Amino acid sequence: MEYVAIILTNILINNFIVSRFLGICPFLGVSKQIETATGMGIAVTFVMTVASAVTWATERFVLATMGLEYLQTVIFILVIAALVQFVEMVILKTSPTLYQALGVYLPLITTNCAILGVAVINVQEFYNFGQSIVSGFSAGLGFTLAIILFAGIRERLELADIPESLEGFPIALISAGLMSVAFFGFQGLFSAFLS
Amino acid sequence: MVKLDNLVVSSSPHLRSGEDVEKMMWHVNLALLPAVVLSVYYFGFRALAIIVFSIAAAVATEAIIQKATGKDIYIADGSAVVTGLLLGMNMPVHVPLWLPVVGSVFAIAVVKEAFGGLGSNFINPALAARAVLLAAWPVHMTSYAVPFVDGATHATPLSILSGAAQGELPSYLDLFLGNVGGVIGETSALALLVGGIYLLVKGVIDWRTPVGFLGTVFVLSWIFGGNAGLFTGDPLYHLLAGGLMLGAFFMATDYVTSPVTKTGRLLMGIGAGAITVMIRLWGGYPEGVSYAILLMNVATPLIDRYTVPRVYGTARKQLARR
Amino acid sequence: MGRLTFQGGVHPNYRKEITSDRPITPLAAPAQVIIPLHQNIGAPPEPLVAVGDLVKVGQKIADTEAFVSAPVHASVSGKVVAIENRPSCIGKEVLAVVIESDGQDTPWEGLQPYPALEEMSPDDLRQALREGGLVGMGGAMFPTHVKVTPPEGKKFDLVIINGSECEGYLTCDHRIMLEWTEDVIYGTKAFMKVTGVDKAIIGVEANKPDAIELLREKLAAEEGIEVKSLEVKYPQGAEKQLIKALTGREVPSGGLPVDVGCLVQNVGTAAAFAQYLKTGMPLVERVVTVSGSSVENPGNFLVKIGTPFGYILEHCGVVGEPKKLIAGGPMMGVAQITAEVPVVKGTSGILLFDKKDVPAGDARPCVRCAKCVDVCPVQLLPLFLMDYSLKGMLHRAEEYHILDCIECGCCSYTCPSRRPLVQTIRMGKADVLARRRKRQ
Amino acid sequence: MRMWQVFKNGVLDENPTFKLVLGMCPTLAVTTAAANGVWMGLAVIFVLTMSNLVVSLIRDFIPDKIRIPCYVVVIASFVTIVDLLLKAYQPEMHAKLGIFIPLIVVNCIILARAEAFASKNPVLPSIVDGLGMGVGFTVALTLLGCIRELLGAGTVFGIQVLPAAFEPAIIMILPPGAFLTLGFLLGFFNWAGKRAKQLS
Repeated sequence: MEYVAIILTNILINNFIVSRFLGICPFLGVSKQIETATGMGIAVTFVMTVASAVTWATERFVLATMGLEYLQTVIFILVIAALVQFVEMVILKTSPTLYQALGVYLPLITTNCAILGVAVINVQEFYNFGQSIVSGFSAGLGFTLAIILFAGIRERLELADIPESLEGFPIALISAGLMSVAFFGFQGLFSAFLS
Repeated sequence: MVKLDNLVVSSSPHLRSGEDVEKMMWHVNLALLPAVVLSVYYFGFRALAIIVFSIAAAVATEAIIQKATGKDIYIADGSAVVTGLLLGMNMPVHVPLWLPVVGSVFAIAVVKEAFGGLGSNFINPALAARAVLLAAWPVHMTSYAVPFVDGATHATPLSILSGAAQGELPSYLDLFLGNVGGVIGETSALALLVGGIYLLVKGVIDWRTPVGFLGTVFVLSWIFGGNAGLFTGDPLYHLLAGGLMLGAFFMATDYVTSPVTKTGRLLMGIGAGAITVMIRLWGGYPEGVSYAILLMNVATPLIDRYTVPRVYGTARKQLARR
Repeated sequence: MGRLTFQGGVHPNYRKEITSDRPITPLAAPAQVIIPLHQNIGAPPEPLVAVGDLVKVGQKIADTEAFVSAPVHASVSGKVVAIENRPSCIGKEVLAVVIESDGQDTPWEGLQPYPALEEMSPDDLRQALREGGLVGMGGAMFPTHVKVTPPEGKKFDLVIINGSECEGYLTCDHRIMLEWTEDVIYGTKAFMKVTGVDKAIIGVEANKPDAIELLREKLAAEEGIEVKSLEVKYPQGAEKQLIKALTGREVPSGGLPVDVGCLVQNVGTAAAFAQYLKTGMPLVERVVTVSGSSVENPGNFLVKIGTPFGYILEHCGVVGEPKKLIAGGPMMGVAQITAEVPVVKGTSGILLFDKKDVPAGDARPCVRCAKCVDVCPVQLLPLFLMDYSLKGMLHRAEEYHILDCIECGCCSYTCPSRRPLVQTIRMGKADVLARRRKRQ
Repeated sequence: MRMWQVFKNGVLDENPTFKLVLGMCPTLAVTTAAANGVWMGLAVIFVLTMSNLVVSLIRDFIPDKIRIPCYVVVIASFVTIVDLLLKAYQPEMHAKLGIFIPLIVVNCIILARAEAFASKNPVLPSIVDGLGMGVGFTVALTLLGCIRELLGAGTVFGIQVLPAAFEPAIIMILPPGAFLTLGFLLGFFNWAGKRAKQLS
C-alpha cells in the first residue's frame, strides 16, 4: 500500500512540478512542443529511477557507514553527474536511435533539481531500496505528465493573441499557475485508504 | 449591355449560414434561466444579488480591459455574461458580496484576457475562478445554505453521502427539484436538464460531452459507489446530486476549453466523468465536477492532437508525414 | 430515398425553385462575342485566326500540340475584330478573340456528324472529344479527352455521371436532364464506350425527383446504367464525395478518381458530347442559370460561349441595388468586378445579388465551436489549418493534411464567427506547395 | 566605476529572476513569506560570491575538460557550509527552506556565473559579480515573498499590515499563487521596461 501511496503522491497529489516546484527549469524550457516534452519526460524518468537506486546505495553503504552524511550534497551531485555521463555513453554504444531521441536531453538533466531533489527526499523519508526506486520512477512520471500537458497548452498558446507584455515566460507561468489550480482536485485523494 | 458599378469582390463562399456566436451565447444564458429562477425561489433575493454582482463585475472587467488594450469593445457578445452567470451560480448563497466580484475579475482578467480574450483561454474562466476562490477563502465557499432557511448552513447531499457530514439524505424528488443544500445554481437537476436539452435541440452543444459525462458517472458510481461491494452503488443519486448537471451541460461543453474533434468531445465527457467519480468517492472534496472539468481542460490540447479524425482518402488516423 | 451520401457537409438555402421550372431558352447572339482562348485547366492554345479574318460557327480558332489542353471554336459567324487581353471570370485579363457577329450564325462547312457509337473505337471517341473542344462543364474545365485516358497501369471500371447539382440557385443541369434526357443517356454510353466500361451510375440529388423518374423511365430497357438518388447536401457533387456516396470507395489522398477506377463526368458534359457526336457542332454554346435577388426575370438560357454577362443580364433585367455578381454557384463561384466578362465553357451560372443579400460583418475570434470540423466533407480541422496558414506554420498545416482540402467552403459558410476559413486555407495551400517546390 | 557597473548589472540589467528567468525552483517554492525570501537570498549570495571567488582563483589551473565538475564540487562545498551554518544558527528557517538549501547546488544561476563570468575574470570583479547577482536574486525573492505574504496572510515580515477586516487569500501562499504572482510580475516589468523606453 505504501508503494501505491508513493506513486499517487508523486504523480497526482503532490506532483513534482505543480505543487513541489522541482524541475521548473526544464519544465519551462523544454515544453514548447509535445514531442520534445515527451522526450525530456522519458529521459528524466529514466535517470530519476536509476539515480534513486544509485544514490540510495551511496547513502546506505558509503555515507552512512562512514559517517559522512554531511557530504551528502557534494557526493550526490557528483554521483548524478557521473551517472548521466555513463548513461549517455551506454545509450550511445547500445542504441543510436535511442540516443538520437534522448541524447540531446541528457546533458540538461544534471542540473535538473528534480533529480537531486528526489534523491534527497528518498533519504529524508527513510525509504528502503524498493521504495526509493518507486519514488524516483513515479516522480519522473509526474514530471512527464505535467510537462506533456503543459506542452499541449503552450502549443495552443502559440496560436493565441497574447498581450505583448505577457508573451513568453509570463504567460507560461500564469498557465502553470492555472494548471496547478486544476491539480488541487487531486488533494486528499485516497487519503482514507493510504493513511 | 448592363454596366454594374461598385460590385463587391470577395472570395467564395458567398453565403453564410447566419449562425452567430452572440446568438449562441445568449442561448446559453437563456438555458440557464430556469435554474436561476428556481434558485431565487429557494434561496431568496440574495441569490439574485450574487448573480447580478458577478455578472456586472465580469462585464465591467471585460469592457475595461478591452478599452485599456485598445481593442474593440465586444461585451455584447454575451460571453462575459455567461462567465459571470456561471460563476455566480457556483457560489453558496451566504458568501459576502465582494467574493463574486473578486471571482469575476479573476475569471475575466487573469483566465481570459491575459491569454488574449475570447477564444484564447485554455481553461474555463468561471470554473478556474471558482477553484481559486475555494482555495483562497475555503470557509466562505463551503458554507452551503438550506432552501427557505435564512442564514442556516447545511451539509450538501454529497458530503452526507461521502460521510464527511452528518444528516439525513434528501429524497430523489427533492434532489430533482432542487430542494437541497448546495451552491446557488446546481441544486435542481430538473431545471438544468431542461436548459441542457434546450441547448442540445438548438444545436448549440454537442451530445457527446454531456452523454459521455453523465453515462460515465452513472456506470462508475454504480460499480464503485456502494459500501456493500461492487455494483451496489446508487447511480441515480450521483446523477442528480451536486453540480453534475450544471457541469455536464453548461461547463464541460464550453467551446473554447473543450476538444474540437468528435472523438475528443466524447473523451472529454468520459474523462470528466471518471475524475468526478474518483474525487467524489475517494477524493479530498465531496464534489469533484469542477476539478474534473478543469483537469480535462488542461488535457484538451493533447486530446485534440491525438484524436485527429481520419481524413478522407488516407489510410489510418494519422498525421501526414512531412 | 436519398440515403446515399458522404460524411459532413451543409444545407444552405438552395433557392432552386426560382429557376427550376424555367425551360432552357436560347438567347440570340450578341453583336460581339469575346472568346478567351484559355478555356481549360491545361496549356493555353494558340490563335489560328488573325484580326480581319472571317469565321463561321464551329470553326476552330485556337489549338495547340499540347496533350493537356483543348481547342476553342468560334461561336458566331462574322469578323475577328481583335485578339487582345480582356477581363475574364477568373479575375484577371486573358488573351481573347473578339468576333463581331454578322447575325447569320452560318455554320462552318467542315462540320460532319460522327457515325453511330457501335462503329467507333475508343480511340476515335477520344479524338472526337478533343476535336469538339470538350472540357468539364461543371466548372473545373478539365479537358475531357485527358480525363478519359487512364494513366499507365490504371483502369476504369465505372462511369459516374454527376447530376447532383448541389450548389444553390443553379438548375441548368436539372433542366438538361429533363429536356435533353436522350443526349445525357447517349453521352453516358459514349463515355462507357471510350473507357471500355460496362457499368455507369447517374447520381442525382433527391430534390430533383422528376429528373430521376424521367431518366429511370428512359433507361428501363437498358442494361448497365443505373440512376441513383442522393441525399440533398452540399458538396454532394464534389467528385470525391460523389464517389464515396455512390460506391463507398475513397480516392486516396493526393490521388485521382481513376485510382479507384471511376470516371466522373458532369451531365452537361455528357449532353454536350452527345450533341457533338450527333451533329458535328463543337462546344460553342452552353446552358447557364441566371438567378439571384437582383435579377428581374431569372431563368435558364442557352447562350453562345463568349457572350458578356452584361448582355445576358440586360435581357433578364436588373432590379434593386446589385452588389455582387458571381460566376458559378454561391458556394464556390467567383465574384466579378465587372459585367464585361464573357461566358466560358465552365460557366454554369450567373448570379446577381442585391445589397441586402451580401453577407456582412467582421470576422470575430474563433471560439472553437468546432462547427467547421463537423461539416468538413474531408474530415479536416479547418480552424487549425486557418491558424497555421496565418501564422506561417506550414509544416503543421501539411501535417494536418491541408492539401486534401477541396475548397468547398463549408467551413466558412458555417462559421458563427464569420472567419474566412477556406479563403485563408487556400492561401496556405499555395504556400505549402511553393515550399515543396522550393525544396525539390 | 567599473565595479559599480558589474554590480548594477546583476541587480538590474541582468536580474537573474526577472531578466534571465533562472533559478525558478527556489524562487517559486520558498517565497510564501518575505523572510524566507531574504534568507534564501542570503544563502545564495554567500554561495555565489564564494564560488565566484574560488573559481576565479583557480581558473588558470584547471584543465578545460573537467572544469564543469570542478565548479560543481566548489559550489557543492559552499552549499554544504551554508546548510550546516543555517542548521546551527537558524534551525527554524532551515526547516522552512528545507530541501531547497541543498538544491542551491543545482541552481543554474550559480553555475552560469561561474562559467560565464568568474572563469574569465579576475578575482575582484568576480566577487562583485557574485554579490550583484546574489543581491538581484535576493531582491526578487523578497519582493515576491512580500506580495504573497501580504495578500495571503495580510502581513509583511510577520507584521500585520492590512486591516483586520481584510480576509487573506490563502491561495497566494499555495503553489498557484507563486506561479501567478511571478508571471504577472514578469509581465509588469516587461510592460514597464517598454514604457520607459518609449518615454526616453
